[in-house]
Amino acid sequence: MSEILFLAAEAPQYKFGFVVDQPNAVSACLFYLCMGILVWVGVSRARAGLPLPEIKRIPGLEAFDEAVGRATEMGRPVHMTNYDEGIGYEDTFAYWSYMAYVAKLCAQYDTRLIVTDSSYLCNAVHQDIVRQAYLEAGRPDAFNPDDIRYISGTQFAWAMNINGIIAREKPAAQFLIGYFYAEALLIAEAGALIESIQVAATIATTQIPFFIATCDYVMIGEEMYAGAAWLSRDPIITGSVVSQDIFRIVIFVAVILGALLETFAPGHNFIKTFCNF
Amino acid sequence: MGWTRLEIWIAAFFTLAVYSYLIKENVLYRFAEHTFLALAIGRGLCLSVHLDIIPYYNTHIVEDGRWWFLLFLPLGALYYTRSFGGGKYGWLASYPICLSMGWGLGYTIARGARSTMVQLADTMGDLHVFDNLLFLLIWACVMMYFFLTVGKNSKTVGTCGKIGRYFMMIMFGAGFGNTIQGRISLFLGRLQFLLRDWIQPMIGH
Amino acid sequence: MREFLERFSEINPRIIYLVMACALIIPVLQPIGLPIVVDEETTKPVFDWIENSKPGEIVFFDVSYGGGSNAELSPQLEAWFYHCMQKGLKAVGVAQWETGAMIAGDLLKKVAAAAEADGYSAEYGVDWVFIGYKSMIWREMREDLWKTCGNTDFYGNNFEDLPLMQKVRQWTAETSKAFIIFEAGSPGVGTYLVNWADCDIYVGCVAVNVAGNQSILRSRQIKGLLAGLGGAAQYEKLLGRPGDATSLMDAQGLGHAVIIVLIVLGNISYILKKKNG
Amino acid sequence: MKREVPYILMLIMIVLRFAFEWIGPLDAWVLADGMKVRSLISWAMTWMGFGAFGLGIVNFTRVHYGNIRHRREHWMFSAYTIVLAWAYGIYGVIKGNNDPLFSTIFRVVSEPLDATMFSLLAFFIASAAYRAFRVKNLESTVMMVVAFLVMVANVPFGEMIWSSQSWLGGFSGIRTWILATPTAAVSRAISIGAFLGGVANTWRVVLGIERRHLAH
Repeated sequence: MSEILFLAAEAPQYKFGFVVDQPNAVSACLFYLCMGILVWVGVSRARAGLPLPEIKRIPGLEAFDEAVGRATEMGRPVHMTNYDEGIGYEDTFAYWSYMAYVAKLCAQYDTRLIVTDSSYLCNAVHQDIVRQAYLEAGRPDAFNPDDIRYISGTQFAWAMNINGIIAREKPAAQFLIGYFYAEALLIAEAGALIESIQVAATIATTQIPFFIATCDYVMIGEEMYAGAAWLSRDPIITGSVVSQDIFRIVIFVAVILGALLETFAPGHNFIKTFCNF
Repeated sequence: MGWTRLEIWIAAFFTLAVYSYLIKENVLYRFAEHTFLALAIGRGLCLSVHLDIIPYYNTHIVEDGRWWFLLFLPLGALYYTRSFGGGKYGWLASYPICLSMGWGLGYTIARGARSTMVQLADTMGDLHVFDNLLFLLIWACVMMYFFLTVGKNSKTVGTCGKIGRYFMMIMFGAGFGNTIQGRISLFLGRLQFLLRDWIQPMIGH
Repeated sequence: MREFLERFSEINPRIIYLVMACALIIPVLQPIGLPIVVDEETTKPVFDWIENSKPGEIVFFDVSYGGGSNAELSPQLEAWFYHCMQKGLKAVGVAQWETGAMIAGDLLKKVAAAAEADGYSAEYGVDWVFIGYKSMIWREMREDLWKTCGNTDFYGNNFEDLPLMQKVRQWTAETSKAFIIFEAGSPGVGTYLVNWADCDIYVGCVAVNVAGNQSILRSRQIKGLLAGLGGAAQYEKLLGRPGDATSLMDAQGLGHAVIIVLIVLGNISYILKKKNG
Repeated sequence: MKREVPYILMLIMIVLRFAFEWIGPLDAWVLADGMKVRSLISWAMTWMGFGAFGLGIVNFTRVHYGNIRHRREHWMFSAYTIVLAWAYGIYGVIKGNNDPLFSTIFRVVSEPLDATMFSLLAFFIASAAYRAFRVKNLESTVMMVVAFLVMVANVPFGEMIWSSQSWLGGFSGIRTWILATPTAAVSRAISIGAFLGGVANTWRVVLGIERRHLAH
């Protein structure tokens, strides 16, 4: 295989005469293209207000209002963070939807919102999102840009500072949304120690168990995207969540058919052949 | 590695300063926290010069004579407009963002799905093997848990989704149980340092 | 007793920390020597790969971890690298993590010295080379390793002066059919799954990533897996050279025992309380 | 103009990269000096990234300067942080990352702090396990039982209780099976969901539907 790749100049052996000869090269690309069409259709329908399948309500969403409400009662701040954030990451886009919602709640209830960042580019966006929320609530002067903090991109320097902030500021509610690595438990347990209400949402499968152990509400995997669609009511996210779901069903059916073919007609499993092409 | 006593004492001080957090957040922890933060940021500055800019300046510009690479520097500097200038010129940063994102996305579209395709193909195993059958069933149940639009009112999908949730709990339990080993190892690493390098020479074994 | 158990569910976490610390410190001071069992599906294939390689074959390794995972992955690297030197393989190392390069840079020298003391050839530049972290574009390494790495290794030597590097201008399946990644997170094995799918990939990972890596082990995208400190201890056992990992497994045992006891007591307390209403 | 030009540039880059990755002859296109054309563009992007040099520390300084100016709680620490960060950074830039003092500070202060912070998890995981694993409902019970099995299998005394030579391969046999079958199946299903999210997001950006990252 790799020999062919390396000696490509001498002996070109391309699929269809021009596609690089690597496994899955064609199927992976078609997969992407199909999904692209679906997303486009889904989002344009959502924008035009055409009917789309309704998304199932995700348990845990009511916790946002509840947690911010409790923080207001106790007069303590709300803390929101995401470690692996970046401009253009899908988790970060979803995180922004949650942030807009939480910032709106905080602005309405006059509760302090602390946002901590690991990326300075995102920090600039977060400033805008929170400022906008305060503006919409009619109290732009209540917005404090110092509370939207850039910390550091270094994992444990970040975690250490966040743990310090949690212990000092004692937020009554914490929202841990996005992608996390090992620092997830550090932050969530620090929050549990000061008995704050915690809501977590992540697709990082390795960290979900720790969130389940320490947080009051956990949105698992794709529920994070669906939750973002629910809270923001944004046609863009809604449309794309619906198209994701349609594609999931296609995959679901295809894999089950493929497995049946593999069992009862091995050698004629065109689905598997396609996947590997 | 040749640590001096002073170095060991400093490292031990910072180690214990972090552990003091377990009792209560305190001034030692705060000191360690800010030291770590400052050093991480300062180091980032140094590494970007000495691991990125200087080596590539030598190979690309000096050796290969591709001086036009330098023209991309001001383009990257546009990132600064995002953080400065009161948001007035922030749109200029979309140039570097769009260029680098585009280059990354092209790669994702061409290659991103490959690993998933391998996994999908693997899921279609021969169902005569019991493990394969079980694997497929569990996979299907968990997939059904994530059906967000279709089958909201269907009992079958609901039940399968619920079963899928229990299987997820199996995974989370296994993940949790397996991780404990790793986390203890981390502490053991520090313990070895404290006991072997710091305390042992003090009591003279 | 009953009263103690009933109140146990509200125990202060600091007491848990104290008990845990004691349980881990004591066996480190006074090892017990509990038995170690080799896992046939994960550890054994990695050992067999090196064991069945011919002397002179080139193997790559990647050090993708930081100070935090040092305790778990360094014993793995140590055992594996010693094994390579023992079998006369030529090892070439890179690092995706800058801190990993620093750790491995010292460690490899130490292990090579130990291997030489045991009568195996482990000369730098001839038997092994450590390139270290170069903030390289990984994708480009396949074609031109030298240029991508700026022609210098971790210790500042020029590639021209290293006899082994003359054979390693590209990193393709021709140069080296198989390689191992010691990974603690991201970037890690993902870099290679896409670009080096034609090679045999082995992984040594921290315990937390084991569950995630099982999926790619099952689909044969990776061929073997060293799982955390336990994996290192098993490798040391196969190699017949007990090291740090073997001695620390006792503390592991006691630490786990404490957690198990805590869970059991917590549950008894919970049930008693529930009965009493 | 503010919107369209960057977007069109992005589309061009996407098409270019896609072509280079997907079309064989383009993938193999090499310049006279042996440099691949694709590599050339990659390097240009890397150079562009170098242009943002120092943005991290500058932003960091701004945040902590804010603390000092408003005399917020612990502002002294912010002052200390700024001074230390710049001193360490500039010293490193001048002397190089292999300078003995520079790397010693890293080895003696940063590295132990990093490892120690990480190792706090040994304690946190114990208290989290203690709190979470209760027989509250079927779900948490399932999670607890599995965690229990895996924990026992991971340590030597599991082997002493139920040997891997005996029926079902003992605890370690069960652990291996749990990890290889249910765990792998679940993680594959969840990761497909996450992957679909990624694909949808890619297209939102490519089709110009998603623009929040451009802050317009």
